Amino acid sequence: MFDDLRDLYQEVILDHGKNPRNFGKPESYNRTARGDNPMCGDKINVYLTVDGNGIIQDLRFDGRGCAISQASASLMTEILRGKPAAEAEALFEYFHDVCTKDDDEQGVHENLDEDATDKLAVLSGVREFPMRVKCATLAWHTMKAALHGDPVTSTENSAF
Amino acid sequence: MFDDLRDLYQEVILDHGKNPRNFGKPESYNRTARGDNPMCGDKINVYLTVDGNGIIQDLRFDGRGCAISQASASLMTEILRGKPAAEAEALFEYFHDVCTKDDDEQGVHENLDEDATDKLAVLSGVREFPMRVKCATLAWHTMKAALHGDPVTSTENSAF
Amino acid sequence: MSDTATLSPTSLGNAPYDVERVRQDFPILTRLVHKRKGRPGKPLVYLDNGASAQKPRQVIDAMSHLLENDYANVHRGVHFLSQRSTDLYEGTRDKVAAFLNAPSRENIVFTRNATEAFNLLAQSWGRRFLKAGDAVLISWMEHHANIVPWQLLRDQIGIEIKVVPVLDDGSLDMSAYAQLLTDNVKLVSITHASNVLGTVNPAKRIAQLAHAKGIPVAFDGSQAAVHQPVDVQAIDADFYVFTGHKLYGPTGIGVMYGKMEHLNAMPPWQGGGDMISTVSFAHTTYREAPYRFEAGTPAIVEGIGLGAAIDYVTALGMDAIHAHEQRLLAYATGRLSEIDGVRIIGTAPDKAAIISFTMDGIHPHDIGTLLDSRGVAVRVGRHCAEPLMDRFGVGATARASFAAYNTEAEVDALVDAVLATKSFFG
Amino acid sequence: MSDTATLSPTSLGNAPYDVERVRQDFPILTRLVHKRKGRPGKPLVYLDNGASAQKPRQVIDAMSHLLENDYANVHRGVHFLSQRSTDLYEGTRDKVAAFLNAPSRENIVFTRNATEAFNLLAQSWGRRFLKAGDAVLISWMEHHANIVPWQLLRDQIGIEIKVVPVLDDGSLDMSAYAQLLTDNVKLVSITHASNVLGTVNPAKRIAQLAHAKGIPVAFDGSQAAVHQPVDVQAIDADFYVFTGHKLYGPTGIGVMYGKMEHLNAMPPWQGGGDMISTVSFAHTTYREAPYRFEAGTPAIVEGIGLGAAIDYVTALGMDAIHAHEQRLLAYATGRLSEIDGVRIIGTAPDKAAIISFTMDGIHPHDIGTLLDSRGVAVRVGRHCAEPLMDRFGVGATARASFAAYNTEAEVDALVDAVLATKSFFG
Ligand SMILES: Cc1ncc(COP(=O)(O)O)c(C=O)c1O
Ligand SMILES: Cc1ncc(COP(=O)(O)O)c(C=O)c1O
Repeated sequence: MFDDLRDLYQEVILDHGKNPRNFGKPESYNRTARGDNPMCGDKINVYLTVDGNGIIQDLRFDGRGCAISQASASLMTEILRGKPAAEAEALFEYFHDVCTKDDDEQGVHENLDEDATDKLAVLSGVREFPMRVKCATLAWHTMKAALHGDPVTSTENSAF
Repeated sequence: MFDDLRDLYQEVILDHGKNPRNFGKPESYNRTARGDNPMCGDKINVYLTVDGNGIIQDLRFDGRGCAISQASASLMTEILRGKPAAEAEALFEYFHDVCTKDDDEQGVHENLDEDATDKLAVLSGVREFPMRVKCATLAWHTMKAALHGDPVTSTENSAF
Repeated sequence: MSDTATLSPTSLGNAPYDVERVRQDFPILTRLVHKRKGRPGKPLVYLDNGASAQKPRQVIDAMSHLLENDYANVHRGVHFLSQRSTDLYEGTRDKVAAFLNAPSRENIVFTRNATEAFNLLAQSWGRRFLKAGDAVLISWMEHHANIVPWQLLRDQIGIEIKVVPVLDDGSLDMSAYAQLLTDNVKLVSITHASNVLGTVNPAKRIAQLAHAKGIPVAFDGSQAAVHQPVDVQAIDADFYVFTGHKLYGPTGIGVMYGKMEHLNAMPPWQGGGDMISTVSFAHTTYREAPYRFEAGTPAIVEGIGLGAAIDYVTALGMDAIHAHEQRLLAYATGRLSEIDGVRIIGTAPDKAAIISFTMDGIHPHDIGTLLDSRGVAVRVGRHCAEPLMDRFGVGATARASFAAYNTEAEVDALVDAVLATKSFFG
Repeated sequence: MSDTATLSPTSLGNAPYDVERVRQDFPILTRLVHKRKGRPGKPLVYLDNGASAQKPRQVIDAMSHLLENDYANVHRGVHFLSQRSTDLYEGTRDKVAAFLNAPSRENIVFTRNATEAFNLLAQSWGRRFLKAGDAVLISWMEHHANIVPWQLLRDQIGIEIKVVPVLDDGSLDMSAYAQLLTDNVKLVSITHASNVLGTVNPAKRIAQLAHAKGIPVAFDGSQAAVHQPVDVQAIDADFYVFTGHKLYGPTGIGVMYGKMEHLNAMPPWQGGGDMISTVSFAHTTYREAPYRFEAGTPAIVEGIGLGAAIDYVTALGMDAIHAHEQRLLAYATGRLSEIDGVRIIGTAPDKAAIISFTMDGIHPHDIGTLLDSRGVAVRVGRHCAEPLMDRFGVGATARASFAAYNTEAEVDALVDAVLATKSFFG
């Protein structure tokens, strides 16, 4: 019915979009940020618990968004749980390339958890939909802002 | 050599342009105004002596301008000398039509001195050169401003 | 071809509105979108007219023709082409005046777009006539173009912004409006038609009530002027704004109508060439309205293109366009309402042909992408009307907006795509 | 034709500059002017390029092609055409950045024209960083576009305007410049090339001297950027302005380059859609530069046309255009100088291909009309540089200005017409 969109709306995405994991504001957390996507009016909150060793012990999100942004946020929470903050940022770098560049143009991303990169690959379909890239990256921008202590971020002002 | 311009630059105009009559600031006058044509940077001063009966006893002008505007000013001074102020304004109405409208579109202008209207006819060639109409009317605008007691006028702001 | 006289649309005479003939004037409508390696492409179903309308051949040709035959800079040249471009460009001022039924061509100020018109109004009229504590009364259904310029002015000089609420059906709350016309209100600036709800506000009544208290009224006609005839004298508008690109005209050109008493009292806004009378370093004098507000080389080609657009809609007839669009609106509203889970936002009587809707459990952005993949172009998002989105408790909507060239078959394509979207996510 | 890739000019390769092939790209150049009932018309000799340049087919086609195939509103749409228009429009930002050798696309702000760029600079940068008593240093050879915006600001906040004098040959008085860089000067805003004199000012040196005192420098490149290559980083310009229609591009689009440190520190100027991040009645936040300065629907078609114009001149080579025009300038200067009674105003070394002149006893307006009757289009008047006219003691001049498509034969036509004018009034 929507053959052209098979790559964008993969089953995993539809599933996470409809049933986002780790959704809702947790009782406690020590880092948080809000992300705005003014293009569509979406707002998302990311709540992180980072321990003394810089490990992300818990992360959750709430807010509203399209299937892509909800699924991306949901997948992110699954992937980053238990990972060091530095690795979270490295994964975002990788994910950015996945969303915006063809396979042969992507940078070198070494020492990344293969499970994580495999999971992220399902979102690579947005590459063909430049207007939707920010939907996919909103949660990640927000996660990064939270790690850096910025209370609010907006994808409007980012290049991707 | 300039066949297309025969109507615009008639001999009378070239003559008045080169040897403007009544040129120069008079010793005495009781009405004056400056006219600007910002389009070409021309400035003209008109000096009037109007007597108690509203008759224009004397009028002179100075300033610089193109052949058309100098000739028009010069002709104007010849035509209006000795005429009542009201007739001067009526002649301007007539002249406006001559400069901007085809013969069959011109308004009704009654009781005008035929000598005057004949003389003004030599300027009717500007009709074909809309960008030059303001050159022809500058002196008349300025004369009218002087009669009305406005110290400065500008053709830029007039519709013709 | 040395003349631009042949700009009338495929003539319709007094025959019933023949949308197929209208469509032939719009080259883009035969386009297949999403055509690539091996994919045949989808016929374009363009329902994003509220964002910008497509252009008829008459407008495209007027611009090309000008550039190939008659182009030069305007106003200051004595040479042939400059004269020719000036005549054509200034000719549009007459056409706009006639289009809005303005008393004279001097009422018409050209701007880049509607947005610039409101910035001009706020900065020139506003700075001269408003002071701290004065209020500008806008409405909850304004486009950002009629909100943010007043906020900038608020930050600069301390005015207040008051907001007329919107009823649940999308109508302006007229009794609240009457009450909000308090003594400190010095300007009413309200949209004639909402780009989200389609609501057409009672402009004449709005002006009457304000004028009774001596308050001038500015209308944002960006949406109204493209859907129905406008008569600024009948409304008794003090200012009336619209934007060329939504009226089948070029980008880069907009219009602010103003009553002469206002325009003549307003200081210049931008400075530069063409708006001055004389310049010296000590003292500069300015031209009269409307030229005082048009600094620098104008959007010449765009102005002339707008003239062609006005010729075009005038020949079709704004009444005929309105009637055609109303038929589409009724049909589309009926069909979409039948779909379970579709919610139409904005159901005021006599609204313009704009339908905003949401779908249960499906985000407008996803709707937009799915519809687009079938060639159906709608707008999704906040439509530059964020406060209104908040008012209706939605983050965003999908919006289908209709133009002179849309058809019932296109409504069917929209409805089919909405149904398919629903089952895709269902 | 579904792609706009074929926009390069009639290819010249490394061959010597072939002006006849360049001329073939400009449809208007084959036009006969003053053609009417029974008169055959005169071939157009277009020497009014300083006012506005003609457009190559590549630019005209880029605009028509867009409107026939790819047009929609930009930035906010998820649908195919919106995406396509956005890519093309934003692509021009990259092209402009490359054209000026700007460090990034974010340095490029789109405006309506050069005039608007200076108004933006004065109102946004000026209001934030200048206070009463601060001075802006301009020059005696400025176009009104770089005078009046500062006068408006002076009237608003009480700044001072200082003016660098011009030497008799039309050069900027650089020693006066150095002395005028006093402590209260907070901005230098000077033209890179004079539209009347042709003088090309030593931009790099101007910037160096100002920067040594910590003063930023804005250049008006409206004339310079069309006659020679410009490198904003080599000059070290803080701001650099040009206007599309003089660069063989559309009307309605101009450019302000700014260093990021400045752009990021400047408040928005106009408010509306597209420049905001979030809007509520209480509080609105703005996007980053350059988008913060671009309110409302941009001049989409014009932006894309400008991109095509930049592609065009880049393919010809700004160096090659410069060399060609310099040959014409030398030839025309030589021939006009031989005519008794002709006075050329502006004889600075290395000037751009612009010749202003007067004729003894003949008013420039009459020159303009006589030349025009022979098909020769020049500008006559004050060229929006009234103070400069006063400086040289002339009310007006006639000006011939050359472009990539002008020829020696056209110089001959100009000279013949000047001679004929002389004997007509002789
Ligand atoms: C040196 C200079 N600056 C500024 C301008 C103004 O350009 P625009 O009218 O396109 O704003 C011009 C052209 O008229 C010019 O020659
Ligand atoms: C009601 C309304 N006002 C103003 C605007 C702004 O128009 P523009 O972006 O052309 O300035 C729009 C369109 O976006 C609109 O729909």
